[in-house]
Amino acid sequence: MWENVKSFASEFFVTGDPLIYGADISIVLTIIGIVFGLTYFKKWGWLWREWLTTVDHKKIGIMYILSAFLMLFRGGVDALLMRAQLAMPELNLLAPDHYNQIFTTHGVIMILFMAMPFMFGLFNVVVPLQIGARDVAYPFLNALSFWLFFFGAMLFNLSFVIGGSPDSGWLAYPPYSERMFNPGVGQDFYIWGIQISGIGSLMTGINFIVTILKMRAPGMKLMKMPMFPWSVLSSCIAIIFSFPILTATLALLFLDRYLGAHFFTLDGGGNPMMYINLIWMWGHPEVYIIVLPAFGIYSEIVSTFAKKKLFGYKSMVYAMMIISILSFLVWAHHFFTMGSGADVNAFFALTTMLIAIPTGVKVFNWLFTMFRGKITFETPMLWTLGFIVCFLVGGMTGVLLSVAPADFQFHNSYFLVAHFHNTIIGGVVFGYFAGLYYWWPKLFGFKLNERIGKWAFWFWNIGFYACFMPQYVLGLMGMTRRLVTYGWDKGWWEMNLVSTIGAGLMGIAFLFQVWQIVYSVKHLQKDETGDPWNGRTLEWSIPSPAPYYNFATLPQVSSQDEWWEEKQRREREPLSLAPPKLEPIHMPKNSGIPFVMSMFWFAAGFGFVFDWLWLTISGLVGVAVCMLVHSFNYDTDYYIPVEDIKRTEAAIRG
Amino acid sequence: MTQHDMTHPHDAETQGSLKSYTIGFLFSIVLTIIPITAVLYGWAEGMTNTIVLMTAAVLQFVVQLIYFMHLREEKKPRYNLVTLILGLIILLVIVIGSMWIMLFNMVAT
Amino acid sequence: MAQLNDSGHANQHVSSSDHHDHPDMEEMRTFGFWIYLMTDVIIFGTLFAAYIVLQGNRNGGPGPEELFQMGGIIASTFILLTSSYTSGLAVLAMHKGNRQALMGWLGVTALLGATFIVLEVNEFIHLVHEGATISTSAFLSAFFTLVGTHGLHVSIGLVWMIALIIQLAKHGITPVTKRKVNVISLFWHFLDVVWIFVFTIVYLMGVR
Amino acid sequence: MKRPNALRWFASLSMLVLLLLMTTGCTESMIVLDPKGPIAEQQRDLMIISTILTSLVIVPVLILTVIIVWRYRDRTGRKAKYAPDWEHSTKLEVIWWGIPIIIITVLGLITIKGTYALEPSKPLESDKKPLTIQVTSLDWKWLFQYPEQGIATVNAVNFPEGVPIRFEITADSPMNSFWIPQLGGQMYAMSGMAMTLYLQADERGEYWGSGANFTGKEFAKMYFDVKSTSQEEFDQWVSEVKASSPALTLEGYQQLAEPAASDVKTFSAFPEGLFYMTVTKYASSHNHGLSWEDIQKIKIQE
Repeated sequence: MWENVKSFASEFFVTGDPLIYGADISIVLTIIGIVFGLTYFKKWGWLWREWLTTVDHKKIGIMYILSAFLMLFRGGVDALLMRAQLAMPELNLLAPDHYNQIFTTHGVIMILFMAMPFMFGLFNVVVPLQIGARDVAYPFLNALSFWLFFFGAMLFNLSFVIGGSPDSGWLAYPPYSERMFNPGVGQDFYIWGIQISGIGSLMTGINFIVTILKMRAPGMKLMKMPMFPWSVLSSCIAIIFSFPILTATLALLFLDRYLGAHFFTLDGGGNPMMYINLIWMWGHPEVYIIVLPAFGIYSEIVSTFAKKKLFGYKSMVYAMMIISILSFLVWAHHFFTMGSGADVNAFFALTTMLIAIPTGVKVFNWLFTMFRGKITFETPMLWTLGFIVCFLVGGMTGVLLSVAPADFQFHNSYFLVAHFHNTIIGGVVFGYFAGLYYWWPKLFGFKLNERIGKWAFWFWNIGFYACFMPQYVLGLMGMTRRLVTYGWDKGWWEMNLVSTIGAGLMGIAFLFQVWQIVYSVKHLQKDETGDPWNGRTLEWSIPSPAPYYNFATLPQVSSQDEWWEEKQRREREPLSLAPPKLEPIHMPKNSGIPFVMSMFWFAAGFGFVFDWLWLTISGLVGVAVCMLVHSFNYDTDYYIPVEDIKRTEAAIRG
Repeated sequence: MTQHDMTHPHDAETQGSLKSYTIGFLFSIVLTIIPITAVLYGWAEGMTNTIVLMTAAVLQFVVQLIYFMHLREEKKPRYNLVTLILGLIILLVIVIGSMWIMLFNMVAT
Repeated sequence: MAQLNDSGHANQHVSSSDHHDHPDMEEMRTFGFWIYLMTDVIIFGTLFAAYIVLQGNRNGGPGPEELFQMGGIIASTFILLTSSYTSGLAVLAMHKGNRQALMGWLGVTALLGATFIVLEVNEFIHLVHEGATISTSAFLSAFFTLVGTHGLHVSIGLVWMIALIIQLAKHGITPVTKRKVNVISLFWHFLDVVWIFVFTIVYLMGVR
Repeated sequence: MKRPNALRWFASLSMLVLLLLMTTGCTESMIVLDPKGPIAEQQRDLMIISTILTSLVIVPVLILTVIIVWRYRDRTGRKAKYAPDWEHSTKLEVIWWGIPIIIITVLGLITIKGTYALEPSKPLESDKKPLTIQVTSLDWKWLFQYPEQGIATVNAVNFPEGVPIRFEITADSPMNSFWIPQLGGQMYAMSGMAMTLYLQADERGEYWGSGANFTGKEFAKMYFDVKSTSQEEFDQWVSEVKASSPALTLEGYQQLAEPAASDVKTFSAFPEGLFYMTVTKYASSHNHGLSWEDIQKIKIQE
């Protein structure tokens, strides 16, 4: 009996590596700490009522961003471990197996469990406030999306301590990811972690499309909408059409592994190339999904800190929509070397280059928004400027990569690695940081310390260039990606060392950011105005942090920069109006179903991973029961009486 | 939770009458029988066959859209139609793109 | 498949106790469901693409000509077509405010749907007896997945329809149940359209 | 207002460093830019042309960014104009839709031409008869077979200079990518199919190649030596291998295919049709390599 338990445990838990034991201990300690803290301060009820069951878009947004930061930490540690291993030739810090797992989890976590939730967090916090709505179109679904993401991410991360991590790269190319070469459970964790959170992403996409199209404040025509909701709309369009491809493709891979189907296997007539074809049909739109909202954020910030209207509004809108659709027509540039023939390669090289046109237009428009402006350099603006420079370089190398015959030389080399980090860090991460710094006061009611923020900014930037510019060179030296180590004879070590130092600087930059938050909480600078940046759009017209119903009375919109215009109107003729008449506000009720249902999904996913049929079936039955319970519940919303609104408003406005 | 984009309140339901549903039903029956007989009696070969079958299927899709899903009666702005068109474009990109890349273009020997 | 559970469900979720001041809330939910249907179109599109690309890879196993028994398939096609019509009739009855007829037609639709599923399960059992399973060849993997995913959608639609009939019995025709009926009839028409393409591309072109 | 200043310095500095790296110290080890064959040379030229073309936009824009940020920063007593409502200019917008369109058109035309010219399976123009080398990616080593010479090697490939080499590439392992940076771009090595890649070395020399697509544990050891020699030296090498090396048997191949890294090896012979067997091992269940039309033809014949 005891022997059985022991052998099960040694298979079930990941063993043998001191790094992992260390992580195990810290995870257990953290969990004990959290449980103890919650019990000691009697906060369980608070946690359940205020957070786990909430359908408030702002709280959901905060939870998304918090998870994104945790995942940024884990993905960042992965990155630092990889860079440490590559700092010098022939190092043995990480064994090949471990290294392979780390680059896989780094990629998956950074794209799917860091960038995506960070982006959804900003969607949630900002979009309803900017379009003058009291919540998203489907608040219940929104909570469900978050918890599905959260439990999907947890399932994926669980592979670190239980069963073993996936090791076949962030897109898990078969046949290497098939059972034939990869019999462990890591790959199944990958499939189900992504699958469960992917369902959440898809629902968020639907939710925000409907929110933006149907819930704008009275008078806000589409063409009077701020740029960020436009970018969210274009991103969500790409989400709803690309994520189903991911779901289907991963399902096929799963059928291969679980039921012995032959979609992508070597034997039985399977065709691994089909997977590569399908996964990139999702994979390419995916990178535009995460970068488009960043473009929206830059647009907001540039015009706020140049104190000037956004230049070329219509061009910007068209450019984003074109990018969103065009992103579906370029996928084959990820496998020019698969031998699809000159026709295919020429076509996809051309469509790829076409994307450079609308992207270039956007950069020009940002520049000319600053032109004849009055620019100040608070942290959000610094990140935006950092982005413009960085993204120009990344965009340029992107065009170089799109030249199909030249790509035969760039493909899978460090040139490519440098390029996509250049666009994803320089474009996406910088953008989300800019957005977070910009909207932080609105979220929490206080500003972040600018001085430490600037330190963080410079460390990020210098670290970034030091890390990735050498990688372009390494690519031209013939270094391919996913190498666990390399020899002295190749002459790669100087560049690798510089790159590692750069990665270290970015790690320090992250610490600065954590310190910045801690410091700002300690030395609280409350934002009394609700409009700390002299903003232009509706979210700045309400107090910080926003009350749970957002707007006591819904704004009437007549212009694209409604709040800016309103402030000028008030300057011309000081406000003498009586306070607007309040009406009861219709709000959704909290619900525990999203949390519970996502737990059941988690259980079902775990059952699939370990092939425990009883757990899978109970999980799926639980999911079905949750859905039926919810369907039969007709009591899902309530009205806030006018008295409550008055009291809340008086309390906030002081 | 209030919505404002709609200028005037109206019911979510689409209309349709017994007549339109029945016409739609008859159309779809006919459009199913044609390809079945075409295949069972071997009217056409190769490409012609494919064209006949696909035309019947697409026509039937249109019939369902118009007579059953009442797509024509949607009020402006016609977001349903726009999302449908976008969806169909992406669908065609996926299917035709896969066929083009996977079936017609192999450098291999 | 998983999307169906959630999004499909999602659109029948929240409901207001009173609606006089939010006349377009239910329409908004119907629109969300329409977008969900578009995402489902893409899922099926991916499965169709996989089927078309892999259908030639038989691994020395049987092909469509040997496997498909067109009699049953044609019967189930007409059954599904009819159920699409009856679900339309249910919506008509709803507009007339006739709850009994509405529930009756929904019941007929569900019954036809159940017959379709029984026929499909029968076909699958027959195929497995012939030795044609999901792991026989890429062609059969793609076949079972495509047809099975459609069948799964129909089955979930059935459960949903029964739940809806119970809710109609409980609450009568309200804006909420009205929207739910509209949404499920959309879903049902959609499944009919998908089946037409399955029937054409998999079966008719297969045996040809 | 020191920050924008610093930003500007920082930006120009990093560009300068990059430029220096590109032009000076590292060129020798930047082997992709130091081609030794016609394919790699044309690919290098394409890289340079596209870099110049894109720089035509990027460099002025970077300069413009610095100027605008500097000139329109907020400070007391500034002379630059402030126009908070200036938000549209058709003329300007036409210009910046236009410039990228023109550049992309030019680059697009060059790319299309290059794509057809550098199609990997297109034979190279040469008066010499191409030498066929069959390449198999194994876990985690490369097997080279010389069907005309009847010899085989592991992790080393030799061929005469100035002769077009016709690589036929397959895999008996997860998908890999065959790459000799100084001779030309990559081609995926995939099971069940044989890809064709023409390369040629114009000079004698020793280069190296690698696998560029991740295949598992010992992936980092999948390098191979590439040696281009004179025809005589090559012939001599072939006869040496024939005389002194063991033969590769079928069992030997199966042992070789076991997952492990390997040293350089040479074989005086290999089993008849080994490469074809490797390719068709899985292809019997596929239609890889057959076009859609071919399949239709076969169907009709049946």
